[in-house]
Amino acid sequence: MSEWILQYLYLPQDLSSHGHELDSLTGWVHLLMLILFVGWGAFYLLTVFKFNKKRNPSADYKGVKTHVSSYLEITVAVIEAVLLVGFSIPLWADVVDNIPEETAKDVVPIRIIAEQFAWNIHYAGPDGKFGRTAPELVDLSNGNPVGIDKNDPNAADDVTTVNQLNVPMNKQILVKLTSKDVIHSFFLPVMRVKQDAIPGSEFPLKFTAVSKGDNDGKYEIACAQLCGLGHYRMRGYYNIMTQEEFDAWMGEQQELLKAAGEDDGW
Amino acid sequence: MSHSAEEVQKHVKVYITVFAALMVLTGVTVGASYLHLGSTAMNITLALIIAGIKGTLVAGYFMHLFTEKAIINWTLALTVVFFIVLLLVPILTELDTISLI
Amino acid sequence: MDASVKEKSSHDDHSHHEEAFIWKYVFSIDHKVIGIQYGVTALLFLFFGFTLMMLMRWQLAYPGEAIPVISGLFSETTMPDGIMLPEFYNSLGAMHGTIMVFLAVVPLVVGAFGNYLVPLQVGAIDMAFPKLNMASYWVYFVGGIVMLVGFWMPGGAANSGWTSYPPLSNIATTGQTVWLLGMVFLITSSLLGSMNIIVTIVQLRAEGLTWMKLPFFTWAQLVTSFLLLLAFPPLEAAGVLQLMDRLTGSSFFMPSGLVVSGEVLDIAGGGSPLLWQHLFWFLAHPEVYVLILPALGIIAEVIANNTRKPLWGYKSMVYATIFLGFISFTVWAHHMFLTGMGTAINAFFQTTTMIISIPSVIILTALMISLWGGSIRFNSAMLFACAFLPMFGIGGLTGLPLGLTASDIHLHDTYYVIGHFHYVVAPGTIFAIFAGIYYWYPKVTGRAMNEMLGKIHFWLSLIFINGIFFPMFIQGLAGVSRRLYDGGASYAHAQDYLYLNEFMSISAWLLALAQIPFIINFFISWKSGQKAGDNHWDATTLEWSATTSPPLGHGNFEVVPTVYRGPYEYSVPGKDKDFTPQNEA
Amino acid sequence: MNIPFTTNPRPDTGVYNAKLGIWLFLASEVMLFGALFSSYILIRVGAPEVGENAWPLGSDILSVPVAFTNTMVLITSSITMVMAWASLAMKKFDKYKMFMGITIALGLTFLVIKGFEYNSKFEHHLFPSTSNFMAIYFTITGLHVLHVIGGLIVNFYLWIPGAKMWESDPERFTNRIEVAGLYWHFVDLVWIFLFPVLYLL
Ligand code: HEA
Ligand code: HEA
Ligand code: CUA
Ligand SMILES: [Cu+2]
Repeated sequence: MSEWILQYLYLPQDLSSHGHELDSLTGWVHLLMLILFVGWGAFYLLTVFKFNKKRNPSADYKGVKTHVSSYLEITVAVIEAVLLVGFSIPLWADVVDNIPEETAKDVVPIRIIAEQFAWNIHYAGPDGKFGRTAPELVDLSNGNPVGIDKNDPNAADDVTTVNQLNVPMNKQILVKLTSKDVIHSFFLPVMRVKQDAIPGSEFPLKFTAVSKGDNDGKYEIACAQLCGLGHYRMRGYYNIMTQEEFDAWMGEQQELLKAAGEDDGW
Repeated sequence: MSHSAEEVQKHVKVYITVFAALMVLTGVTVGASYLHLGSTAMNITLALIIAGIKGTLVAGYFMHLFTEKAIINWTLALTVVFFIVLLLVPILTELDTISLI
Repeated sequence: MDASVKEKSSHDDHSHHEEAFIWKYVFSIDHKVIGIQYGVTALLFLFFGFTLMMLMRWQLAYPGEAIPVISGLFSETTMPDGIMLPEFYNSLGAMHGTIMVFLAVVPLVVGAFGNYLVPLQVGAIDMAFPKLNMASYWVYFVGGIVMLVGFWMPGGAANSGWTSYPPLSNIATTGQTVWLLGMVFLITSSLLGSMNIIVTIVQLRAEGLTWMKLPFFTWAQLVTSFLLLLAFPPLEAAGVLQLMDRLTGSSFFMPSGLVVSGEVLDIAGGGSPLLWQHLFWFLAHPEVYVLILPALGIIAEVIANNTRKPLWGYKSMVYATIFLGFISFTVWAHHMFLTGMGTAINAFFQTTTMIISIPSVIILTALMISLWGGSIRFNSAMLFACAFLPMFGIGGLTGLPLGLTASDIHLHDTYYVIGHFHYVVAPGTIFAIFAGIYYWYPKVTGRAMNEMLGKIHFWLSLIFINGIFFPMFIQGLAGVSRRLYDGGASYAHAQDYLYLNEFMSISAWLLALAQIPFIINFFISWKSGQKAGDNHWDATTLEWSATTSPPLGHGNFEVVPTVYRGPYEYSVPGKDKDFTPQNEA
Repeated sequence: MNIPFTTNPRPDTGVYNAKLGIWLFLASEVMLFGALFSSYILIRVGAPEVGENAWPLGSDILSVPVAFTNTMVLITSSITMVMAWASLAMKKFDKYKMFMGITIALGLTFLVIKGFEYNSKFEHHLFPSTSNFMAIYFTITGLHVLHVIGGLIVNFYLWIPGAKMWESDPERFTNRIEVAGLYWHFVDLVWIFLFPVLYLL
């Protein structure tokens, strides 16, 4: 049933491992809404048709005498309780709990630092460890948008990109999300992921892409929270890759880093 | 409240006692803050308990809440409930986040 | 304190000589005049808020194209060559939301309807504190002016959304400071007004008017006033804190280490951006019930009167309303599900959110069942009331997927939310306001509005308003974010749904045209409408049966009424009239 | 026609209008200060344990003796306020004048002391922008000071110009003093909590 109604709900394609469950909740709720609306609507139309002044010149003081409506109300409450306890609460717990360790096997940790109006993406690199960052070190002109401390040994293989998020398929991605300036909201429609990026805090976020979808893995990051005059164009690109493609890309980045390192010797 | 002169006369005695108690308690608050009760939380609790007692005295006697009509006490009870919600939930939220720092 | 200083009744000092114009119509302390002042001012703001939105809809339908005809009206800093700048779009959005909520709808449903009708419905000669009542209007008026002044500030009016989330609002242009000042005035005004309404209902009820004989409208006003009284102060506190941040450089809402445009901000830091959100929504969720409860009250009156039968389940409606008011203080964080909440808090807030939908269902069901067995007169007021039910139904039902966190993840901050709440406020509350205007117009002016124009107004409004808001659900489900200056044009995932933008905008402009019959009707009928008797609709509540139309200048009633029965004694078996007024012995 | 129950209580509720009014007003004030206390807690709980943003001990920065004195002043003004009302209830107008006069004087004393206190903070370059502690200190005490000023204006009105009412309508005048007193005690009550929270902890 929930599958049936989902066809009519215009949701974007779902390419994530967890999105299916969220969508099915969306489907069930909309089904409930539809039934309530159609049921009540039918009663309503019947009433306004039947009881207009012409057809029914004198009103009935008592009106409806049964208590069917109370049972109906109780039913609505019970269904809501089921959706809540059976779906929504466990699904949410699944989304926010069991955040994997950054260093765990098969986890790709990525830091994402939002700013007006771009997504800065910070990969830990092959060592799986993030270098130290500090706000004073942010230097836009020198290609250091996230303020990496280049003296930190962990930082040597760290890769940063702007507005380009590449992820391997079928690996759990662990995003650590924060913001430099104001509140943004990290939104990947096809991943069923949305989380506010709040300056001063860092929030974990996990998802796994299971398919490249109809658009060969090329999708968008949207900003969902008003963040200033450029909010509407704070768009990033999101690229789902196979593991090989991802490794190849990461390798390329490491080469570039080495080349740059030899140039200016940091 | 009906305030016949004799009754008020009686109240005045109460007011003066309460006043004395408030003065003493103010001293106690300051004194207590120099005690080291092990943790800041303990100190805060103690200070708030004393302030609570003082507040109750002011509200109960000076503001006549102890003898006030039901309607006013109910209004305040309602307010207190919302006040507690207001105080508690930001704290709980702070404690239950998924943040990493 | 101010209460007792200002309460002095004026009726005795003024009753023997003609009052000067200024005391009678400008600084009046008569609740009816104040009600009308509130009403007219707020309708003008409603119109203004609507105008702002029509400008936005141009930009959404035709992003980046110059606006025709009126482009000359705007300055270089807002719409150079008629092309809207993003800053200006954001200002329009923030001001549309603020004006609609705080300057139009609340003043209409509480300031105008509440002020005018509550004393009449409870059989009182005026509000409990007439001077405070006047002060409340004028503070509102000043607040409104202050808000408007924002448009002339360098950088334009506030542009951080009506929610004004920091840090964005902290670093925003001066318009934000003006917005905050305006809010402080508006909050103060609401506080004064709500105190007055509560005291009036509790203290000045006519003899015999016990709690369960109060008209439902008055009940709704009572609960609403408690919401205003207790929920507004936290926003006032938040406003003060944000003013401190903006004016004295404190950092209540600013965490350490902010980097804006590549520069580290020179502030103490250590604050919390979420603190604002908590304080804001602590107000703003009860606030949405402030928008809807009086509307439900209006609808209940109109339905009872036009079905010619008592409301079905009056008592359960009253209890549901009280419960709704109570629980509305515990759901606020459902606007903040994605700010990083843990499981416990999250479970709490989604549970309360589901709980709060039950009393709404009860009220709606009761209203709908009230229709059954009636002898329904479909006049303009009743048409709007009838349309309200399914429209509020759509708005309320779409609140459910938003209230469940798992489905809110995808829907939060998309057009789905915009669709949800506009269904409850526009074809919901605004329709209720229209119903109320058509219904009580004869009482206020002594003349009825034209039914023909009213029906045209109704049918056109119903069609076009759905044309605006229904497509929003489609866009929202597809993932189109709200508050986008280009309506989503730069996002690939929005491309398939962009054609809806034009459709919605055209509906919005047609909706504007549909208001012309109403505006004409409103002004023409004042002087030349059909004359109405004291009890134009054969109603039972005190404002109709115990007063004249328009009500007496002084003291409202010729004889202060005594109440003998419940509010909706229509079609009582065995009576020859189909209505039995509350004050009939 | 006059509005009923301005002087005498309504039988079924037992209160007169202004009394219910002022209590509703105070209820909203509870929420106002409650929100500020709540902000204080949230920011304090969120502050780091150590480092430059750590929460300071109030008594290291603020002067406890000064605040202690001020607490005493305000508590005393509360008792004189209630005595002013009691005097009227006993029909002793002269005593009312005296007690109200003292109340106002004490209120002014509070403001003067507070003024010196603020001034010494500014001299030490302590501003709201210095730290969150200073910010919340200035905000809450500033708002409290505004409340004191408001109360003083009302009290002054009732002391001199408004006291004429004693001749025309003594009952109602007594009620007014009661209402003004309720407000004044509330301002005192807020301070009773402010003092330990800001100065001692
Ligand atoms: C009048 C205003 C109003 C009302 C009444 C409501 C009512 C409800 N709202 Fe809404 N809401 C807003 C105004 C309102 N809301 C606004 C302004 C916002 C956005 C603010 C912003 O971000 O800018 C918002 C946002 C909002 C959110 C946040 C979404 C997000 O940002 O992600 C949520 C989430 O829980 C929510 C939930 C609900 C719920 C569960 C109800 C429930 O109370 C609804 C209960 C009602 C029903 C369940 C309907 C019952 C009736 C029937 C079933 C009858 C059917 C009838 C016929 C067919 C005749 N609302
Ligand atoms: C009560 C609240 C209220 C009301 C009634 C409305 C009414 C309308 N709103 Fe608004 N809106 C908000 C509150 C409201 N809105 C809020 C809070 C936001 C969020 C802002 C933010 O993001 O920060 C918002 C945002 C918002 C957006 C999204 C902007 C964005 O995200 O970028 C849009 C887009 O179409 C919109 C459209 C409309 C339309 C078409 C109406 C129409 O329904 C208007 C209908 C109006 C009438 C029918 C009035 C007719 C009356 C008269 C003409 C008066 C006659 C005068 C006399 C007789 C004197 N609104
Ligand atoms: Cu970033 Cu919107
Ligand atoms: Cu809400």
